[in-house]
Parts: sequence; C-alpha cells; structure tokens
Amino acid sequence: MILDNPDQLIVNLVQQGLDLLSGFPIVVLVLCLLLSTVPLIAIFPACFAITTWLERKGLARIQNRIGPNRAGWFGLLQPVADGIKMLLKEDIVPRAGDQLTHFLAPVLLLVPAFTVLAVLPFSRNMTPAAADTGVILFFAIGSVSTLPVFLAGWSSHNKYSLLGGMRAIAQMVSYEIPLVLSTVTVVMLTGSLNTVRIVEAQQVSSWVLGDNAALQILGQVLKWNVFTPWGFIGFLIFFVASLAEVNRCPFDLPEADSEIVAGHLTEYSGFKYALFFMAEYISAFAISGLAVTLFLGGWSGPNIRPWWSDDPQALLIPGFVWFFLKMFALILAMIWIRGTLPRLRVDHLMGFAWKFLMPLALLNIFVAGAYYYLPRWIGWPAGFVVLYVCYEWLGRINRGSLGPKRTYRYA
Amino acid sequence: MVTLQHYLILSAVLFSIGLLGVLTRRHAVIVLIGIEIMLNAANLNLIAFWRFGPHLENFEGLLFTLFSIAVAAAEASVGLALVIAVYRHFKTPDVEKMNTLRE
Amino acid sequence: MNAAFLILSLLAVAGALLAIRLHNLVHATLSLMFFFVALAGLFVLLMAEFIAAVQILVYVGAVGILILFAIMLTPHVTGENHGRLCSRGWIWGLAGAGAVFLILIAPVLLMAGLDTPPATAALSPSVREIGLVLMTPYGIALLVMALLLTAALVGAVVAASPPARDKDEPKP
Amino acid sequence: MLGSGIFKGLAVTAKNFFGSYFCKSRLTTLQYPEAGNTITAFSRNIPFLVFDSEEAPLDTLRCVSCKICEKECPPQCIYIVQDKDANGKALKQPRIFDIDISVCMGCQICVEVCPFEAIKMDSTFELAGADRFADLLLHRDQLAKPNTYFHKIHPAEAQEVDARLAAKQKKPAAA
Repeated sequence: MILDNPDQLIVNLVQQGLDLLSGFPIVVLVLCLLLSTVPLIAIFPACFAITTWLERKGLARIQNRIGPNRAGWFGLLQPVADGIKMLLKEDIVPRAGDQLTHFLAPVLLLVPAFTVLAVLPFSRNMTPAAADTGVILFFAIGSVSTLPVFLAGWSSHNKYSLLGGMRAIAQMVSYEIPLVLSTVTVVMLTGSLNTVRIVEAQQVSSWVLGDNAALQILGQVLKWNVFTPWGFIGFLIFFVASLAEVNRCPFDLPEADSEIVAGHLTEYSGFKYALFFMAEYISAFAISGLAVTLFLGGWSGPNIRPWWSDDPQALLIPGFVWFFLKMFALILAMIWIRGTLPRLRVDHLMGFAWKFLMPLALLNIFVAGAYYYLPRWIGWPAGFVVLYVCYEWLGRINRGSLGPKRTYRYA
Repeated sequence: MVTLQHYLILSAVLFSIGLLGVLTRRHAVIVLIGIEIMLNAANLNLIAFWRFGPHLENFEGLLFTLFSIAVAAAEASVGLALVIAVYRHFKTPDVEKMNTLRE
Repeated sequence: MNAAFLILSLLAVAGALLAIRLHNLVHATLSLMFFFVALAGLFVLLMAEFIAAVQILVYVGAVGILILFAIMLTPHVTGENHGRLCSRGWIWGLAGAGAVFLILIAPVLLMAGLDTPPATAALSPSVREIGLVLMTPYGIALLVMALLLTAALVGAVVAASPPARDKDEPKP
Repeated sequence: MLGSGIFKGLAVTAKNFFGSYFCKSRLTTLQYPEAGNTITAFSRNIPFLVFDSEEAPLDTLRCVSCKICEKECPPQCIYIVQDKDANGKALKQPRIFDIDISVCMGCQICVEVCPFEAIKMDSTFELAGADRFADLLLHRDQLAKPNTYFHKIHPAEAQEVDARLAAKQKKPAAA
C-alpha cells in the first residue's frame, strides 16, 4: 500500500512512475534530472514571494504600521504586483559602466544561490544531490557568490556601488571563517560531511524504530545538535555569521541605504534588481536550511508512526513539513532581528568577526572534542560552563573603554 | 573515450598558456595569474595520472593536489602582498620598470 | 570523445587565454575564475569530487577574491589606458612558451603509439578515506602545510603593511 | 550577561508586533480613501484665488492683477495678464491668471505679499492628472474659489482676513 508511509508518499509515487517508464532509459534520465531541479526552481522562488510579503507585514507591525493590504486578500498578491512592476520597469545600464559584467553579475549571483540548495536534505530520500562532500560543497559554491557582488559594484562605475562591493567582499570573506569553523564541530562529531548522514545522526534510531509513541517523538527531538553545549554555541555563531553572509540586518553594510544609497545595487533597476533581491533571499533560505540540517535535526521533528502502518520507517507527518517549518522559523527570526537591531559600524563588524566569533568558534571546537571523550553527565554541564565563561571573557576583553565620561554643558 | 593523453595534452596547453602570460605580459598581477594557471595545469596532470594509474586506492595524486592547492594559496597571498609592496615603492605595476635593486 | 570533457576543456583553454590576453584586469580575473571552475569540472570528471570542491573553495572563493583586492588596492590599475600590452621582447617569451609546449607535448605524442592502460573501474573515494590517509601517513606533511600557511599569513601581512613611520616625523 | 541588551530589544519589538494586533490605539495609520484623510486647518498646499460673490465668480475676484505675486514668486510659476475693456483701458482684474502647480513649491510668499487678500493657500492635494502639462497648469476659473470655501478650510484665518477687510473698508469711510 502506498499510503503506508505518508512521509515517503511523493518519493514512492515518483518511483512507481519511473518504473513504468523503465523501458526508456533516456526518458528516465531526463525525468530524474528534471525532478531534482524543477521543484527547487519552482518552490524556492515561491517561498521568496511569500517571504517578501511576510517581511513587509512583520516589519510594518513591529513599527505599528499596517503594511501592504491593497493587492489581494491581506495584500497577499503584493509580491505578484511587485514582480509585474519590476518586469515593466526600464532596465538602466550606466553608460560609463561595464556593459557585459553589469549584465553578468545578477545572473552569476543566482547560479550559486540555487546550486547550493541541491545538497540540502529536505526529507528522507529527498536530497537532490546527496553528495559525499555535501557540507564542503555548500561552502565552496556559496563562496562563489562574493564574486558577482563585487562585479556588480565595480561594473556600475559608481562610487557608492564600488564601496558597497568592497564592503560586501570584506564582510563575506571574514564571516565565512566563523561560519565554517562552527560547522566543523558538527562534522567532527558526526564523522561525515554528508548532509543526510548528519541528519540521521541527530535521531535516536532505536527509539524511533521502537513501538512506544512517546519515545518515537522524543527520539526525533532530543538528539538535535543544538541541545549540546558545542551545538548551542555553534548554532549561535552559525546563525549570526549567516546573517552577515547573506547581508541581512544588522550586518547589511554592503547595501546600507542611509550611507551608500544601496551599495552594489545602486545602478540596478528593473528585473536585474529583482534577480539580486531573489538571489539574496534564496541564499538566506539555503543558509537557514543548512543551519536546520546541521543543528536543528533537519527533517526530524516530533513525529510518530502512523497507526495503520507496519513499516518501521514510516512517519505520519512528511519530513519536509518539519524542514520548511524550521527554515521559516529561522527566516522569521531574521525578520524580527531586522526590525530590532540597528546597523553596525564597519570596524565593529570586522572586529566582531575576527576578535569575537572566530576565537569563540575555535574554543568551541576544543569543547566539542572534550565532549566527545568525556561521559555525558560531565561533558554536558561542563561544556556549557566552559563556553559561557569563554563567551563572557571574550566579550569583556573586546568591550574596550567607553572613554572619559562626557558632560554636556547646555543639554 | 577520453584517455590519459587527452588530459596530458590539455594540461600541456594550459601550462604553456600560463607560461606565455608570465613571459610576455608587463603587469605584475597578470604575471601572478599566469603562475596560477601553470599550477592548475600541473594539478590537472597529477589528478589525471592518479585516475588512469594502477593504484587508485592510494590517493597519492589527490593528496599531492591538495597540498599543491594549499601551497598555491600561500603563494598567491604572499605574491599579491609583494605586488602591493612593490607597487608602493615603484609607483607602477609594470614589471619592466622594476629594474633597480635599490632606491 | 566525451562531450563533457570537450566543453570543459574548451572553456578552460578559452578562460586561460583570455586571462592572459585581456587589457582590463577585472575582466582578466573574471575569465580566470571561469578557468578555475572549468578545471573543477574536469576534476569531477576524473572522480576527484573533493578536490573539485576544494578547488572552487580555495581558488574562486579565496585566490580570485584576493587578486581582485590587490587590483583594487593599487590605483590606476583597472584602466585600459596602458598602451602596450606586452613587454619588450615578447617574441622571445612566445618562443620560450612554444618550446616548452613542444617539449611537454612530445612524450605524449610519442606515447600515443603505445597502448595505454585503460582507466580502472570507477572508484569515488569517500572523504572519510581521504581524511584517514591525510591524518596517518601524511600527518607530518599536513602539519608542515599548516606551518607554511601560518608563515605565509604573517609574511603577507608584513610585506603588505605600509613602512613604519619614523618617530621623529611629525604626524600629519 | 553579555548580549542581554539584544534580548531586551527583541522583547520591545515583539511587544509592538503583538500589541498592534490587540491594541487599536497603537495603529495610527488612517486608510486614506476609505477612512478619510488627515487634512487639518493647518494644511497648506497650493494657492487659490478668492472671490466674494457666488453668483458672479470671475467678476468678484479680489485680485486686481497688480502682479506683485508674479514678481515675488520664487519659482516663477504665476503668469498674469491684465484685463482691458473695449477701449483698451486697463481694468482692475486679471484676464489670465495661471499657476503651474508642477512648479509651485507651496512657499506661501504670494499670500504674504498680496495687499488685497486675494490669493490664499488651499489644502487640496488630489491634483493628479493624466496629462503632465495641461492638467497641471491651473487657469483662472479653476483657481477661483469662494470666500465660503476659505472659511471652510481655514476658519480662523478666514475670520481674521474678513475682519481686516471690514476694518479697511470702514477706514476710508471714516476719513
């Protein structure tokens, strides 16, 4: 019965469909290629549209405004209206700029943004490219995205654009280091770079395969990496660094609108601008998806086996539901932070990456190593204590002096 | 069928292109780019020999390439730092004009 | 001949040629990036997936960006008003490169007569195996590499930092 | 604890977010066409010409076409041509009085300099048109609005002006 395992419903349906066509290997090959790419290209832009609406609504409510409410029910058609507007706008290219690179930059930025999605495990057996080098592939392809941002800044032949581009490079290169170092702990304790293996390692398989429903739920939650000391700090470092990596507030210096107009986006209009915007959001999805995979248990969530099923692997709620729920929770946290924190200064930004996040991530690796060898009942509290002390200590030595207390004569 | 020869010819072509860049261009950064191209051509050679060699399970070609990439990264950082330092001194990126040893 | 190999090798050769022939340095760096990516594709064809990832991470993500930074830190470098592209005596450079090419290609062409061993059965080494080899027999090499990278880091900072100002000199 | 300020800030924004759903007084936005607009007695936008009698609007314009406002207007958006009778004698009224509101910056200098209280500031703002040249050049008949309208939009100021005009009319009678 195909309904035995709701979790694998789509996978099984696709498998049966492909089995029907097994006489035509070329068709099957093409279909496999399309099935692993088209859903990504269809679903994530749709998520992007929903997120722009969510972001505008959320930010508006945070500032006690109403937000878009004209296009469609509760303004839900606003993304469509924005898209049409962007398509119809004039595409302006600066005459002194570099025509070819000005055109190439948004396209080149979109390619890595979409490609990295392929290594994310959306559910069991639903990883477009279950590569053995998954995590490193993610960072390798992700690191390409600095180049188009620079090219956009340079090709516009505009001071603000160039400043934004240079800021973007400096920021992305610096924050990649804590980002990678915080994932090292997960890779170390899982013993694999494969994203599927990393998710499977965050489940207590004996409990999940057992008969007790409560244990099935707990077995898919308790072993998430975020509940360990190194995982908790690692997740925090990863999240903060990923905010900087995708140029979100409070690290949106490359496109700081109050200082340098819009940074590397200044000279872009129409659909090229929309492409930049989309690439930014899709890389935000990708990096949140990686955070979910590495620290928040990927597709596993409070889930039980359907009562009518005999398959021990079967799950009631499909795994991708949990994956997307967690991913959107992180995106909402990003929006919340955007509505709260003001932008950093450039020197603070660099200092935060190099003097605070990087040493903390390095210490975290040592703690993770010790945690692996110590018994859990020592390692767990001791890890938290050590990391908390390090956190406070690093904060203290980075605080700097406020200078002499100012007095205002006329105020 | 792609054989070892194809990779070797490709690698030789790339190496010569890199060498051409180093020998004929005047700009210091382009000279460095030529050196990077040559290093990459050598890496391709190493991997091709590993792939078509008899001992796939030893990973010697892979590891050699890994180390050579690391060395190339170090070389690039030091080389570009030197380009900047030399530029600051001579006020030109032109390697032809850097023809004095002191002052 | 394999279509993937043909396309990737043409891309690599075109990227390398453009990288050394273009006037505009940023364009040259861009085509160098295409060369790096094409080479990573070739590595994937040769079943060295991990090396391909490292190639993109190090070359496109780090070395290329470093070159761009160097270009941006030295003013008057991006312009195309350089006049001559090649150095004096470029003809000798061309001759030298051609000679090296002939020397490199000769053994390959001579070898074409011999029967080469066919490629062994597909084996995609897992990262775990590479890591184990890297840690046990090549551990010392790894440590030396770490030392080299640290030295390069310090050296680059020292070389690129501006010369120290004299203490007697009045501050601007 | 280090970083606790961030959580305080997040709490504040969360309170705003949820508060805007429950506490109506937080949402101060007026939904413009349906819920009216926010024009007050202090709103000032573009000038208009005041006339006294509703029966003959263009004959009872206070404007005497002295052209002071035309000279004083900083962006020079006012164009006046004096009216003449059949004999060619100049009349104390404008034949053409045009204001290009795409140029007008709403500085109110024309109002300040007018000795006859003939030009006043309007508070209308729905001025969009389909033609950016013809629709934004307002003519005499479009600019002329009754004194009652002035009373409606700026009551206090209009009363003051009426009192001043009445005093002026009395003075020559007394003298």
